[in-house]
Amino acid sequence: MSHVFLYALVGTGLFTLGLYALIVHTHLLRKILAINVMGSGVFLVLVALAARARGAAPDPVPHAMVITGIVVAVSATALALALMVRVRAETGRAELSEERPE
Amino acid sequence: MKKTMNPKSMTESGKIRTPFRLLLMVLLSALAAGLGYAVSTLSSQSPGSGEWVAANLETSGVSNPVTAVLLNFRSYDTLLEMGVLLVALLGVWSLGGIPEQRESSPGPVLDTLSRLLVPVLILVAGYLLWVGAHAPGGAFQAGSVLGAAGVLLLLAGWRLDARFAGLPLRITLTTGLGVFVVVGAVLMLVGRRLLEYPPSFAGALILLIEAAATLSIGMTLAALFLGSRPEAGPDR
Amino acid sequence: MEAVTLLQWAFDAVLGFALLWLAWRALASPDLFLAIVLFIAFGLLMALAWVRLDAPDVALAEAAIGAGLTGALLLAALARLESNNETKAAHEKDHEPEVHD
Amino acid sequence: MNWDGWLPLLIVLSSLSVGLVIFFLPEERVATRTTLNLTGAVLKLVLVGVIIWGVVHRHHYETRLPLLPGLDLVLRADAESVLFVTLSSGLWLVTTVYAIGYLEGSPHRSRFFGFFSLCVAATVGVALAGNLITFLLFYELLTLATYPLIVHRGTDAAHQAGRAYLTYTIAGGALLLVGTVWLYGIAGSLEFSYRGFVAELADGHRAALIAIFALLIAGLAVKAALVPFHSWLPQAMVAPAPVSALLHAVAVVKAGAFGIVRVVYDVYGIEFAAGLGVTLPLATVAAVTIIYGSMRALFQDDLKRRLAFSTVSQVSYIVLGIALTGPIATIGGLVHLVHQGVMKITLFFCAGNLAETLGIHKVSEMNGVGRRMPWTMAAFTIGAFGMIGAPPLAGFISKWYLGLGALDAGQGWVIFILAGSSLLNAGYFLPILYAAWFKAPPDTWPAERSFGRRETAWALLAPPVVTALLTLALGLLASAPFSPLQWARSITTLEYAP
Amino acid sequence: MAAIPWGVMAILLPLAGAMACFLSPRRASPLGLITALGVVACAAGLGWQVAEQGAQRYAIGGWGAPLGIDLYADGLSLLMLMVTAVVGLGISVYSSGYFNREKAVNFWPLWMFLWSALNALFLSADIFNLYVTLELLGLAAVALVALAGGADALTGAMRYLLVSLLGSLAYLLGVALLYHSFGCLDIALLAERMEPSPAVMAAMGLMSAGLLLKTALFPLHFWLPPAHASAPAPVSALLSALVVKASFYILLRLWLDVFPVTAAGLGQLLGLLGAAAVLWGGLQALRQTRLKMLIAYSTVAQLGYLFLAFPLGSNVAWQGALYLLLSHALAKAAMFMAAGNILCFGGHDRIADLDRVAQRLPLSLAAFGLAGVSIMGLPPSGGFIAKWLLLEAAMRSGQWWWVIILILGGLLAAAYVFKVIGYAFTQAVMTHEARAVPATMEWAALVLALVAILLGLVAPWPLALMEIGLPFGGEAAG
Repeated sequence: MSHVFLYALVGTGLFTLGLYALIVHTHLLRKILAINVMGSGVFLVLVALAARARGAAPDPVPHAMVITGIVVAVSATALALALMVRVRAETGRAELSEERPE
Repeated sequence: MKKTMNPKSMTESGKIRTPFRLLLMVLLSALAAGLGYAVSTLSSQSPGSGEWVAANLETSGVSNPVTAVLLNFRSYDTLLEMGVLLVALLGVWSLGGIPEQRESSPGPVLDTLSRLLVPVLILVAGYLLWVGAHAPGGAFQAGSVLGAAGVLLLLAGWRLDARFAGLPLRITLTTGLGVFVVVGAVLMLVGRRLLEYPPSFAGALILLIEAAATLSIGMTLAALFLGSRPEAGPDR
Repeated sequence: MEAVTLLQWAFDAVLGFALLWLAWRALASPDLFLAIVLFIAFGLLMALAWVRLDAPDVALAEAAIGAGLTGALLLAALARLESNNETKAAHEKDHEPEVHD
Repeated sequence: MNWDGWLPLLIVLSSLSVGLVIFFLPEERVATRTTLNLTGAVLKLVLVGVIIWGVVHRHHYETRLPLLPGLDLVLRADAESVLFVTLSSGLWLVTTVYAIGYLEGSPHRSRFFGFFSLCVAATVGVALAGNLITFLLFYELLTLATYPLIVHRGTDAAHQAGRAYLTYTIAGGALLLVGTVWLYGIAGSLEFSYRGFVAELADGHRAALIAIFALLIAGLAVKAALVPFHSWLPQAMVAPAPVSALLHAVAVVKAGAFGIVRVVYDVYGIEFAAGLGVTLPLATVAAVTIIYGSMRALFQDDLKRRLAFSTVSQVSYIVLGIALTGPIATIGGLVHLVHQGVMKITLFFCAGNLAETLGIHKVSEMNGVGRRMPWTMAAFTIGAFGMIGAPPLAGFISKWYLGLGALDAGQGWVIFILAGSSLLNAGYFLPILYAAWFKAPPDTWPAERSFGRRETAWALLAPPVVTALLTLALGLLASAPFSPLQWARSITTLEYAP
Repeated sequence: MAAIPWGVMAILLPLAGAMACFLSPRRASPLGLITALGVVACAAGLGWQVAEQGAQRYAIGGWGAPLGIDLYADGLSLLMLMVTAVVGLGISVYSSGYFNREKAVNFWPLWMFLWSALNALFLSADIFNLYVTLELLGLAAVALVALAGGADALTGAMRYLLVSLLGSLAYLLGVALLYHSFGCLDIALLAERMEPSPAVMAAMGLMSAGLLLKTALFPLHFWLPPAHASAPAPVSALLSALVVKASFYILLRLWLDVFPVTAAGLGQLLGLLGAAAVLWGGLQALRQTRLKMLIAYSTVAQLGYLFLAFPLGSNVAWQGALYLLLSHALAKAAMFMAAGNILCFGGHDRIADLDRVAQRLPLSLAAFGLAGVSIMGLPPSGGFIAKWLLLEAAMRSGQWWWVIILILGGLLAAAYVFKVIGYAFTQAVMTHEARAVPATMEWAALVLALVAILLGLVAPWPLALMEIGLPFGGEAAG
């Protein structure tokens, strides 16, 4: 067991924490934050486990994956935030209407 | 766990009933435990492809392995990712009519700060771009620093001149993806595979792509921050 | 050597715990502005974690994009949400949307 | 590849293509549409003539196109299909003429005639289908093509009838589909062949084969309007008269009955089916339907409704004939397939004429109508006597063979069914005839249209007269070569082991 | 290999088209149409290549797995690519008439990006690259939904975005676990190195859950009807026809190649959820009062059928599911387009008031009806072939209870399709002046519906293509 597993566990913890917040909170900004926290959790798992080999340089492939992921995340966040503002302007609330058509 | 202790979280959202929340907590705790267990059973010896990267680093044209992966070994991912950025911007623009941020005067502090910082940030971006070939840095980092400079300018009340808000802006935004695609296609035309750089040109090609990408990333991020499509002049 | 390892472990533990705590506070905070600030802090700590994990490239990207630009985007969006509000009452509702119901 | 391989497909395409073209014709192109309709009908009849000639001269007509791995779309001219295809294409020509007259000036005629042609294309496909999956394909196509005709008028009653029709037929189609897939899973083949193809599977799959038989027959019984799946048919009489003719005589009901022929004879084989013990229940259901339909017909005042219940009863003669194990009964059932069609179409044409010309819809309004419309009522009278089974008309031939066949098969009880049914037939037809010919006409008809010196339009009058004469001819010339009776005889020799 | 890399071109061409549309908004529509034709040509070229030479593998950058990213085209990916090409061409033609100038400027580049993402996804052999394509696809799809504007569409888009991101992240966590278990991202290599472990099970669970969420399998379908129903008609068409199939395709690939198929219990569970989707979606569709909602719920039901193949697991069952996917793509696109025409013509899509509209748009109604035939699974149509194959597989495996689901689903579909069709036959008179619908829009819908019908008559060819590269395992065809 090395410290990388600690970070990996923190990563899975962030993932579940974000998932919980995503489901429970109704305000869209919080949901967007929750998605970002989940993303950070996944990235942490990816990068932490890349540093498993003791002494050797860490595997660069997950690093590249995470950089890609960070850019994807910021793109998605920007779109989500813009959508949120529009939803708010259109409905008066920054929430999803709870009357799901089911 | 901490979250169950927090009384505020229980009352925060009345729409979701407490029993449901408790059930959710139980389920998610189980999920966390399961994931944690799964992670902890992984062998502590990395089976990753670090060795392959190291073995091929020489022919990749750069010496920073992360840059090598991003712009050579798995450059196709990066190509598509440039598309993701552009799509996000298209999405934000197509939403249209986002209310412009309150038009408050930026104030002298911000004004001065931006005057001071922006040139520095542009320099930093250039440095990061250049250094990315052999040390931490590269197009994304440089691009985001450039984007930060753009954000500062926007905060200071600066707006793109209407003359440049049309085609010139759009060209800048597509440069990153465009150069990537053109390089890939030209390589295919000369009989190589998509994005298969000749080793002798690899470094130059990567730098070319990275420079274009940096410009586009910076511009895109700043445009995302601005939100609405800049008003173009009467034509284009 | 022993002491260094121990210190590293302590650092890792504190950092990990701080990450979880900041994430939790950012997500649970009733004030959206505070939540965003906490989230930016979370991003900076993530950058620290990347450095600790020998990933300087990621750390740079995280600091510039994850904490910096995402934070700016979030704050701008919040400002836009609030500029939509006409009345003070609606303003409060926006800040603490779930407290009242 | 010579013509023999394409002829069956051409027959289907002759009305399919006409239908597709008609859909796109503007409403006011009456002449073009009429020409197309009649050309298609005549062309089909000519092609059918070629096929009859060819089959008699031992030509083998088969179109085979791959549908699925291991399963082909097969259109084949064998003895049974020739019988049915001749009936439907012959009657189609008559019905087309009638429909052109009937719908003159009404809206949405391009749509109507488009689906009308599709409907016949599907029926011809049902007739020529060389295996069960091809049969299923056209059988479902028939459902889809008929629905727009039933709801054509767009009234609430029409929609209700359409819904009832769909509910029954789509559910029936589903049963047929399950039966077919199941059979394919067991037998690995679905090709129709004389004396069936499942006999060798009897060892391990007896129970499954009985269940499949039940599924297939239930699916087909819906269209054949066997009790208890019959109630869509009386409802559907709200459709225009040509559609009723199509439903009752040319296409839908006949497709169901023909399907039962196929399943009993060419999938299971009559002797194997009898050994399996499934034919007697089928005959019983048919017998119940015969009596039930006649009883219900007795009490209907609406003329078309009375005729519809009469169809429920009469179609079951066919089923009864083919379910009784014995060559003579089989002849009776098969020949009734043709005879019932010709007689019933006459009656529906006449009912349509009464409704169109005088606005008569009810039996109680028919007093003295024979004097106002003598030709129409003469045709009606021939059709009605045929249904009752009076010699020398077509219906007599059918009932004669059915009765003989029942005795031959040792099922004496059937005689009582036939006799009782004939009495009931007389009970619901003779009062109509009496009122029409012998009662005094009212001062005014419900809604009279004038056609000058003729009693009604030519296009409306000629078809029932022709089919009435045909009813007479089929009875008088029953033993002539190429008559349906002779054809049914030759089928029987193929279906029973020598 | 000197062969023309048609697959690569099928990815790059729409990307270039997207940029061209973006750079020249005034000519976005013609540029988009030209690109669409080009992509169809690429798909045809790839089809020819794969049919002639068998499955194709293409190492991008010349590196090859495990270092680089490979593109892989076998029968499965080829058919997905081809149906995308056909539906995509239809959607492009339809859209050239549907959008006004202002909307078209936004629509075309996004649609081209989405098309590129679809092609990239179907050709990718690398699980992380699949993640990137999924994100590209998801963001473009969300932006397209939001194009409709208005509260419904924006809320629908927002929910769709959150669900899409959640699904992608779950998938990505699974990718992380797989990479760190086996050190590679290539599907074929993973399949080679695969050995069960807790991490693999967790990855399988995460990836499946994420993809199921994106595929909207019951009960994770809640986001689909509002998003699909409120989007602009061509966008609804491409979402229902293509986008939900993309995540299903990844799931299928993973299930068939990567994960050990020891989890029979999970297969049964997926089958049960699929069955629930068929019934629930059908019932809900029947209950809807708006046409587009009805069609969207029909998608929920039809997606359920795809999962009936999992408990059956035989070659025939996979063929049936894939055939259903193909014919549903065509039929559902046609249906949404027809609904769009009706909406455009009459200004509303209330089913109860359709009688004043439907009979004035015979071509659109015919498109709806023909597509409905395929959705119901009646012959002759692609839907029938699919249902036949699934029924056959269920009968062969002795799991007759799936037969009941298939039949009930078909009956429900008939009920909701005819609920709409019935309104075409009416005496009602059109009362208000309607907006003309461009002929291209009517014909685009009709042609797609006809292709869905045609699939019922040419089944041997697609089924033979499907077998190239044996995507469903070593079992021989037939």
